[in-house]
Amino acid sequence: MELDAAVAALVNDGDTVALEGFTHLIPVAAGHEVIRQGRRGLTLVRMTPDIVYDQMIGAGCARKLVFSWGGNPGVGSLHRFRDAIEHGWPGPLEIEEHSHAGMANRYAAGASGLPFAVLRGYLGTDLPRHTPNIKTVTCPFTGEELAAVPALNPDVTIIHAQCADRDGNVQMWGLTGIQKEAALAARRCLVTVEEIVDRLEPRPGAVVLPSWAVTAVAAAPGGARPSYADGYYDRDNAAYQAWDAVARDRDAFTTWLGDEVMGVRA
Amino acid sequence: MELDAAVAALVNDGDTVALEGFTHLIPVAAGHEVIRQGRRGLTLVRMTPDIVYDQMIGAGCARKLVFSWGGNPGVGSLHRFRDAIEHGWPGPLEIEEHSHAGMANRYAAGASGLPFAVLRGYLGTDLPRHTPNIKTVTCPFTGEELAAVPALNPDVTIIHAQCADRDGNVQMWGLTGIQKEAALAARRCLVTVEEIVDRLEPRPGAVVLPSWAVTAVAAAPGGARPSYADGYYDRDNAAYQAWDAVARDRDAFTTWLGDEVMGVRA
Amino acid sequence: MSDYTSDEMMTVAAARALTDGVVCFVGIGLPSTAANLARRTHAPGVVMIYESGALGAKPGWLPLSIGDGVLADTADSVVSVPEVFNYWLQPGRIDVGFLGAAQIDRFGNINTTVIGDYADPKVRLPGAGGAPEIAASCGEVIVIVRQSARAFVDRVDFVTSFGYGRGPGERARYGMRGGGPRKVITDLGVLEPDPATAELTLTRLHPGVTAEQARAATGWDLAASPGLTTEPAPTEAELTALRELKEAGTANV
Amino acid sequence: MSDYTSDEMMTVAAARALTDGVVCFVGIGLPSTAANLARRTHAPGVVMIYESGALGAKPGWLPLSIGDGVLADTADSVVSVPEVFNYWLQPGRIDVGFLGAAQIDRFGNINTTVIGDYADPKVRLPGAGGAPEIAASCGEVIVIVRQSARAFVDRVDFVTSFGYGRGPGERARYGMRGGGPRKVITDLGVLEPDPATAELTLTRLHPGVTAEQARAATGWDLAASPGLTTEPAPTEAELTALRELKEAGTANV
Repeated sequence: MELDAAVAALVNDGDTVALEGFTHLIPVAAGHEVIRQGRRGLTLVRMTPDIVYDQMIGAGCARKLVFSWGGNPGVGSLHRFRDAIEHGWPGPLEIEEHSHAGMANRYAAGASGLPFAVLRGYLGTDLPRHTPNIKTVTCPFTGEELAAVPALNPDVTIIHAQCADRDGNVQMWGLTGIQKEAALAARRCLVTVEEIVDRLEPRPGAVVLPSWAVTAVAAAPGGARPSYADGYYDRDNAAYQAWDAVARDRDAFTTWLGDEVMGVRA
Repeated sequence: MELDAAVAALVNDGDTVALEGFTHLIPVAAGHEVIRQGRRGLTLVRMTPDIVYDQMIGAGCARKLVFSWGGNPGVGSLHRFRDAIEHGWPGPLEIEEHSHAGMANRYAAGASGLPFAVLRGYLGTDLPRHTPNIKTVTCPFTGEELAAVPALNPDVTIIHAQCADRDGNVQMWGLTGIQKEAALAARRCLVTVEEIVDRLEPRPGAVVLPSWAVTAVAAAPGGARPSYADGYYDRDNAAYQAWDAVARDRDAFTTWLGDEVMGVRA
Repeated sequence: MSDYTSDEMMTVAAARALTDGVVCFVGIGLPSTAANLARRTHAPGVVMIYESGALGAKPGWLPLSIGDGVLADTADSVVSVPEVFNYWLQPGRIDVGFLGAAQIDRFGNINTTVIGDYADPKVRLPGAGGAPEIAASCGEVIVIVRQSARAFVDRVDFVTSFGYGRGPGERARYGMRGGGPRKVITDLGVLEPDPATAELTLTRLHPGVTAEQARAATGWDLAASPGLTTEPAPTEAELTALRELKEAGTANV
Repeated sequence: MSDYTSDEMMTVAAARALTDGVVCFVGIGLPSTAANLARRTHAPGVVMIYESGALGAKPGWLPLSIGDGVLADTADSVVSVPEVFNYWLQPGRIDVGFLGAAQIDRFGNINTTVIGDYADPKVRLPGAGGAPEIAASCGEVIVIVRQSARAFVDRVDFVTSFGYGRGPGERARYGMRGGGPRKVITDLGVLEPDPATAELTLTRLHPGVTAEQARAATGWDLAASPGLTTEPAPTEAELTALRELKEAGTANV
């Protein structure tokens, strides 16, 4: 399937959308296609929103962000994200904030068809005072009280993988983070890949998603840049550093958006 | 470490002991060493007790069995297990019975340092009426009632793996079942291996347990026979079939025990 | 048309019950034989899930156990046992659960735990394994079991896997995601739940079998469906595929 | 003895705080630099765990991010993110949690969420990441942060990661498994919790730094421990290893 057609078919205004990727295999090309198609009112979900979420927020796609760590790794702040929260530009951004452990367990519960997850989490922190869906549950055996968080089941999860075969079986390797859980927790799942191959070769550390667990696969070579795809290309650390200057200034960002996203085809 | 020394150091009378392995990589040699050392009053835990547990029960090591499926796969009953339950020979055997899903989640909770696990399980079955530690918990978000089972934290877990390096890092591949969870849930963990190697080679589907998560490693070539070790030897299906006749008869079993276990060294 | 055994007829009928492309959670023994036969005949696209962690296994012969190496070697993906149950079975991703039984009752409840009293059993059976959650979570359940008055009882001694309880509506009350037993395939014919009462009724007979034989091999007053038909005999192709599968299995035992 | 910067002194002091063979959950930035330095100097057996899923990573250079490929390529094992937190961090398997901070208060509570009001923040920081559970579950916590009156406050604006709350006994009341902050290492010296009050007190000064300078860079009335000592200056070996590590990092950025 073509990326633009896949995004048009799977992502609707107002959807809860998760683009996952833990530094590695971030579905940047798909995120840019969502911006190009002018989606609005999205609830964006991600453990580690980085520059592609900064871009989607700056472009006005998002109504709400559900996350646990929002920054430009190794560089600093996400200035579009901060501008939205601190000054409501281009519009107000509602946030729902968790810890990584809480988010990871929310995806795992979603993938497991459970309504909630239990963890030793958030102890003594101010997060439960600001995030209403951090609650507690009591162990029916020990009486111990533990943290409970609701399952995450995005309308759409988008991930990027190294390859898929012609039947749509997906293979990724290296740091695969939370992608399997995010994909299995979603109602619809789009996977962009570096390439479509005749046959998936067994590899150390490979995670395979069978075709029947994936809604659509779209070839998007280089689709994770400036993040990296193990076996295909390295992380463009300079691009992450360069993003800081662009994102600090609304006009610079708006120009960048026109030139680098709206002005190009998928 | 030598197998006999490791078992002597780690397994005590009255311990809760899990020898795990889901058809593949069953720690049979270690089980025989436990019999040889005359351990008594053990609570044996395993999802799929098969002939090595039949042997340990027949030899009088066990006071209680915690399990979800007890049979000779593809052959039929475990006659020593049945004789203990049906006629109390060589002694009475208390049982605690779950489903695979319940047992798997009990180990996962144990490995996660949680006191219990939540699942959609046991619905409409008679198991909760006979297994007191199947309870329910209510989702604090949806109000839905789900099954709850307590964490399993064996005093000792024993598993068999293909290899370990000289630092004690363990590598297994193929069907690795519940072994990682069983190992991480235990207070002490013994891993028997086919061989000690200079370096663990990355392999498709390999699971690695770092040395600091394992108490002891003992070389036991062929230690999973008559089950199999992917890459080393195949399953001896004939031996599973032959076991049926031995296990049906107390005298035949007693003779077998003397010849095949008590009469040999680790 | 060559001769065939009633077991072969049962296995062929069970294989036919699988439509191509379905994802099937397969128990060892008769269910595994039938699912593998389906893949070799009319339904090459059947995806077989084994509880040992093999997703999409394509064994070249019949595995003797749920965890034979050939399952991992031929699988699309091998996962841990907790993952099979939590990420794959529990959310309702599996279309068909394929189960055997020691006892089954008029409402499709299955017993694989004990014959007689739990505390003082006449016969101690292996127990639940993955069946309780397979029966609850799969889109539908197909049961394959030899028919006899001892196995087909009014009420099972122990409910290991829930069918329809004591009648319609009970699954919904438990909030079960799966639809429950759709077909019970035996060496005599096929039983299906009555849409109104959820009671298992005779809907098909294998060639040469009479309704009386089926009723005699059933521990309750077995009703025959008005639309009672005859299951076609195994085709040459089906028999050949089944026998090749078994020979390959034996060769590898 | 060659010149060195206060940041270099801070990193060296932090590296020295790691004893050989400990298992360390490493945050990116200063903690990662210090842990990698320790592995290259006195503690080659330090096991580094990164929240991206790399267990026992041995990077040849400083990763810019928590998920750089070099972490997976050199790890003993790569696991999923839920597994890192559930199977490895939560049960208390990790000896040391190594954290940074934007704000830290007199009881070692850490803020990486907001400066000012949560609903209307002066500065919006990245947030919690893995820190709340690292702070709760690791055997002990080491914090590395540059000292200033803005960062070292009487009370943090937001408790992202719990230290000692408002004093002794609070961790126990929460049933936390970990012991909490054992050392706060800055560019001026080292602070440690007073055994009686759990308040951070000055226990070491870096060479050439006075207690007055440290007090001036602290937003509460910083007490100096009676046993106040001076941290030895970086050795040639430590400085060389640190600078090589950074050059290798830059070369790979």
